[in-house]
Amino acid sequence: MKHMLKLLPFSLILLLAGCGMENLSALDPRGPVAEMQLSLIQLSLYIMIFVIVIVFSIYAFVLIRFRERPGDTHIPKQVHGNRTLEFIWTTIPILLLLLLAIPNVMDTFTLADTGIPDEGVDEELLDEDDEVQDYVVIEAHAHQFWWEFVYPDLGVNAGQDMYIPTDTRVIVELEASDVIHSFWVPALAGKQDNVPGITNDLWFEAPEEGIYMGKCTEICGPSHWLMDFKVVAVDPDTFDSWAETMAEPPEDQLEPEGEVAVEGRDIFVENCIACHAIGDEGGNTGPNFTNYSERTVVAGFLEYSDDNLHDWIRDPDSLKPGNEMPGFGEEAISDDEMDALIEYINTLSVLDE
Amino acid sequence: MAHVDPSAPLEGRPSKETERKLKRESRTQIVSFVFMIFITSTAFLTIASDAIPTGFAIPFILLLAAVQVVMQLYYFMHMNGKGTGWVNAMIWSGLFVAAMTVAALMLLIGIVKY
Amino acid sequence: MADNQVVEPQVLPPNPEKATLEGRNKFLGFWFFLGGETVLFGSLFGTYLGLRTSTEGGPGPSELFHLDLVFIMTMILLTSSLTSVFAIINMKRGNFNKLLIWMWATVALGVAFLSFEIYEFYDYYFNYGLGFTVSAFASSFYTLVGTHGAHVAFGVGWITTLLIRYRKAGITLANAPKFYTAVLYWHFIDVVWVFIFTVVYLLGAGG
Amino acid sequence: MANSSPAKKSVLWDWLTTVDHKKIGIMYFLAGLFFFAVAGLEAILMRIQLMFPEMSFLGEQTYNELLTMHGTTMLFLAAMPLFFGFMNFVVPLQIGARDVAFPFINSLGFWLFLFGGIILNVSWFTGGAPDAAWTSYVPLSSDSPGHGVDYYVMGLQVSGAGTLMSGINFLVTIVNMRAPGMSMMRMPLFTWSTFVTSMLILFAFPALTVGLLLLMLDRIFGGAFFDVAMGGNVVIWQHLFWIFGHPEVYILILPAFGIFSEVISTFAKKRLFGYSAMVFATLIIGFLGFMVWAHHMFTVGMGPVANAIFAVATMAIAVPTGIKIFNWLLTLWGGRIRFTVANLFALAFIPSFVMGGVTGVMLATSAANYQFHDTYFVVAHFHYVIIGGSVFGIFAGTFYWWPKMFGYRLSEAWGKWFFWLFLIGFHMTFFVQHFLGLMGMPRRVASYLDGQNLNDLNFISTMGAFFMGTAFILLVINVLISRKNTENTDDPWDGRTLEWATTSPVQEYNFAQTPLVRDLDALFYEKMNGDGRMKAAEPLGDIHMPNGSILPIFIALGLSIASFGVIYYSWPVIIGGLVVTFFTMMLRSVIEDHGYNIPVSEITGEKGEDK
Repeated sequence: MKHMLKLLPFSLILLLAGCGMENLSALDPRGPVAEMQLSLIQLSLYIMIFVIVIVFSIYAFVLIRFRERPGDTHIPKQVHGNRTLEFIWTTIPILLLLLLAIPNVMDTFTLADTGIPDEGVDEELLDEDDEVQDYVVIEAHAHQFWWEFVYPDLGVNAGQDMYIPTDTRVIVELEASDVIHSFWVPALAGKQDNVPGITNDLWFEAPEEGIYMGKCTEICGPSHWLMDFKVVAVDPDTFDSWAETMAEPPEDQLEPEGEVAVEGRDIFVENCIACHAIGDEGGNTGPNFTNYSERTVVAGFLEYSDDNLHDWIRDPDSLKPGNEMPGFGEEAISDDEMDALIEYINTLSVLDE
Repeated sequence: MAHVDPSAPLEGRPSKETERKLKRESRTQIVSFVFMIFITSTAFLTIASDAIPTGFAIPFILLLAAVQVVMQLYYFMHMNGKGTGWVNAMIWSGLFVAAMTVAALMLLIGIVKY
Repeated sequence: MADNQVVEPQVLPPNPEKATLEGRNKFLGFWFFLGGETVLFGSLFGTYLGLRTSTEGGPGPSELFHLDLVFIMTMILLTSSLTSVFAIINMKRGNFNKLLIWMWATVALGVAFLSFEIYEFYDYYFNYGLGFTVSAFASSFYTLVGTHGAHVAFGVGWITTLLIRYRKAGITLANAPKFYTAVLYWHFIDVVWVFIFTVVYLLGAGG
Repeated sequence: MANSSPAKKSVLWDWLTTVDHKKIGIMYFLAGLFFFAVAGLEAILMRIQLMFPEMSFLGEQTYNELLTMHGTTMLFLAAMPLFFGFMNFVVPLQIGARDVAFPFINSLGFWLFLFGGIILNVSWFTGGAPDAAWTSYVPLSSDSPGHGVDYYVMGLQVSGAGTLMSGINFLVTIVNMRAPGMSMMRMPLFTWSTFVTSMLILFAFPALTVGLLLLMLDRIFGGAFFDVAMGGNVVIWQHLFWIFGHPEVYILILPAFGIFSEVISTFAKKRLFGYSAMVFATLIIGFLGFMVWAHHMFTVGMGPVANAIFAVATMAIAVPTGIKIFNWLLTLWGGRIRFTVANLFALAFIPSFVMGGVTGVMLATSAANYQFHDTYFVVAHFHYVIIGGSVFGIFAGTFYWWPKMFGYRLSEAWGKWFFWLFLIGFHMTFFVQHFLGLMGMPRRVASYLDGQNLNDLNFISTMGAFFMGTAFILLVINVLISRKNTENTDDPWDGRTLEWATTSPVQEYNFAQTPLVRDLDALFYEKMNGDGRMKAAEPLGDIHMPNGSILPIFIALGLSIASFGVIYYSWPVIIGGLVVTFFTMMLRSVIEDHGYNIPVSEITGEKGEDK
């Protein structure tokens, strides 16, 4: 019996060589943690391919050699078993599994150790000069269906886009405000769950600048599939200035220039700021807006454009069912006011470009 | 198997041997009962009198509870009788799964990471 | 029992509850069921132990539990275990009347236990404000102890039904397994209570 | 055929009141097949939605309901009942028994399962099915609006009670009712796997019962178990669910292992290689099944020690599973292999299941699991084991035992079309999903955005699903058109075990005389060393059989009414339903029913006709 399955392990290797979208795929790691995990995946895959090859060869041989031929009516010998064989195929798998279990246990502990236990900083994070290596702690609060990133040491609250410095250990503390979510940036690190009532953590590093895609992987309601976020890795200097401006937004954000923008600001203050803070002004029921215009997407998934912003504000529930934001019809914000509001929102940025 | 009407009352007396066995059994059972009362009271007093330190009291009363349960199972419920191999297997498996469950729900609910 | 047949001394089967295949099936099946019940109560115990400190400002174990009351309840249940054992011994002796008497005694003790438990819940609810919805501790406490209480209530109902149904039947091959399994169930309830007494009440009050 | 019940009743009444394990088995099987079709349809609807990115074929809410109901229905209402059908029908025959240990409870178990399944599916028509996935993680499920999750809770509670009863029934049947000479170590592997499966049911289902109870108390009675604001803890649900849920996976796969052992040994015409190792491996898998549940929770934050321990324990399961695979291969080795449809499924199972098994080991590596968890990789893995294992097992069993159960043989030609189409569709659907997962597609997403390189593989996957759907239609056609193949149904495959020593369809009392078992593969032993017929272990005599009863339906009905009372929070309905149930139970206890006897004359009369 010719079985297409026999080809599978080979196609597996070919496909593993590289596929998926850049900065999204776990098969194309962009940081040490994801690399560690991919190498563990590869190790397990090689061991498993070894097993598959053996099983499939015996299988193919047996099916070809011992199939019933026309006219054959002999009764095969009724074998009871074979101690030696049974011993072999009990011990060899145990050895193979040990080969996988040992590095796995080591990696599990490495990944669980963020480097900052309760008191002070772990030795490993100290370089030769006994100076504390850089690290940044970020709290990731998951909400239905968006992400809030709080930088407790820097006084920054950011929505949806998680800015991190390159070559710095990022320690993420995971919390959830409603249901269980899960924080996953495949190209940088495997996931951990955001569980209400408990705090989990994970760490990763991004050596290269870039925008890495992140996703929620625990079903959290109708718009689970739209709960994407981004990890934006920038060089440490840019990060510092970003954080500074985020903590204390420039004056012109709340006092913008230009008539239309001022009108937009007024509408924003009237309708939006109760949920969407700018700097530390306003509420945190929705994502922080301090750097809104630097987003590449609206609501986590729509291309950033005035039209999409308009549609979103008018009727968020049709675009992302089950989310908390109320719609603003024409009776609340007229079309003209909406243009002003959007123009104002478009001015909200913190990085000078 | 002879067809006996299962709803007919059984008549007669137990054999001499059964009689002896039953007498022995009821003696053991009274002794175990007294013993269980004693154990329960000990556990009660261990906690009620504040004299004994908690660090000792907790494992001690848990041990007493375990002893008492084993006595119930073996002397009252006859789990040591003939032909109870499968019964033992199932009850101990059940206790094993229950113990795993209790341990998991006490230790692994995310509050403290192990 | 008919008096006119005493003339011929017959020998009773040593274990009338296991004299038929049906009886043996019942015996084994019921034991297996108790194995499953062990896991059921294990899960409830685990839930309680996981949540027992989560009183969220509501009343907690140390203010609630009156050990003296619970001690009396424990004694009642232990004694009922003994009476049910006597009932079975009399069943094997062929003494149907004593079987009935000891079983009724078991039922009476069960009812007494339930009354105490109802009083206890009443007390917690009205005098201490421990409603089911007050905290995770309250929910898990009522669920664990209440599930046990429901088992006692079911046991009382079951044995009472048996006693009324067979009040004149004598010991038969058909009803011996029924009495026997009911008593097994009763012992199991007692076993569970021993753990509740220790883990919930003693540890709660002293731990 | 003369029906020997004391008074003739209509066919419908006969089936509603039956306590005959064979009829109950057939009802389990047909109900399971119906739910299998329903859940399959749900799967196809979901695959259509995922065929292209950002499709709006189904709304997000509907999609979530479909994915919840697909999983729940497949596991609880399709796969398990289909296996229960085989177990009920075959196990008493394989051990040479006249009936199961508790015919009444057996019937009650079936009706509870069926009513539970109906409760669950009624939710479609009352404002929305459950939408929190088959795992129903709190607080998503405890906060889910509407009554969907309430239906989930009560439906599973009712059908779970039925499953537990059936489990105990199988255990006692196997321990107490074996024919003379049938020692535990002469039991066919399917009986063994039924035994171990039943043990798993016995110890796993109570955890689910408690979990569902807590969820019910939280949702309907204001409990605070999972309410973080009140001090509750949401991880408790996950533990209770998986303490049940992981053994549940083995409940689904072990019976399939049993079926493959029977089928492979029959069609290779060889005794099962390493029988005692196979039994031992089954027991070990059952045991380990209870120690590894937390590998579903690696990312939930238990800590590295717990993760490492559960990872290693999980890997250990690969060893007994490997032993089984090699034993099957060595059973085939040196045999004379016939490629019947039943055997094709068994043979296709080996590579498919090995694929699912190795991804299982990959998932068990906890550090790598952080990448795999809750992605399509997991979806691919468990479909490989559940379809490549359980469903192939069900289909192998269907073709193998169909003549015994229904008195006619399914067409081999149509069966082969069905097999190949299903096999290709299955690999097409699920193989690519491994990659989708690692390429960044989380599971349980109602759609995916364009431009993430996920489009092609999703399209392939959907095409595969269509293949499988078409294949299933071929099976239904096969069932309908093959009904004239009624010749050679007593022992069409040259069987080895006791069920093939009976007539097809099987007499009400199974065996006129209880057979005497002289070796493993009792019938084959007689074919080789005797006259090809079982020796009798008892003289011909009257046969005692239990009476049918309508009471099980009323017990189940009462509980269903009470369930609706809970769902809509109406105390009168709850109490009314419970009164019906408890009153019927009391009736059962009070009315002594000692069954009836079939006289020898009737048995010999029929025997003379048949042989």
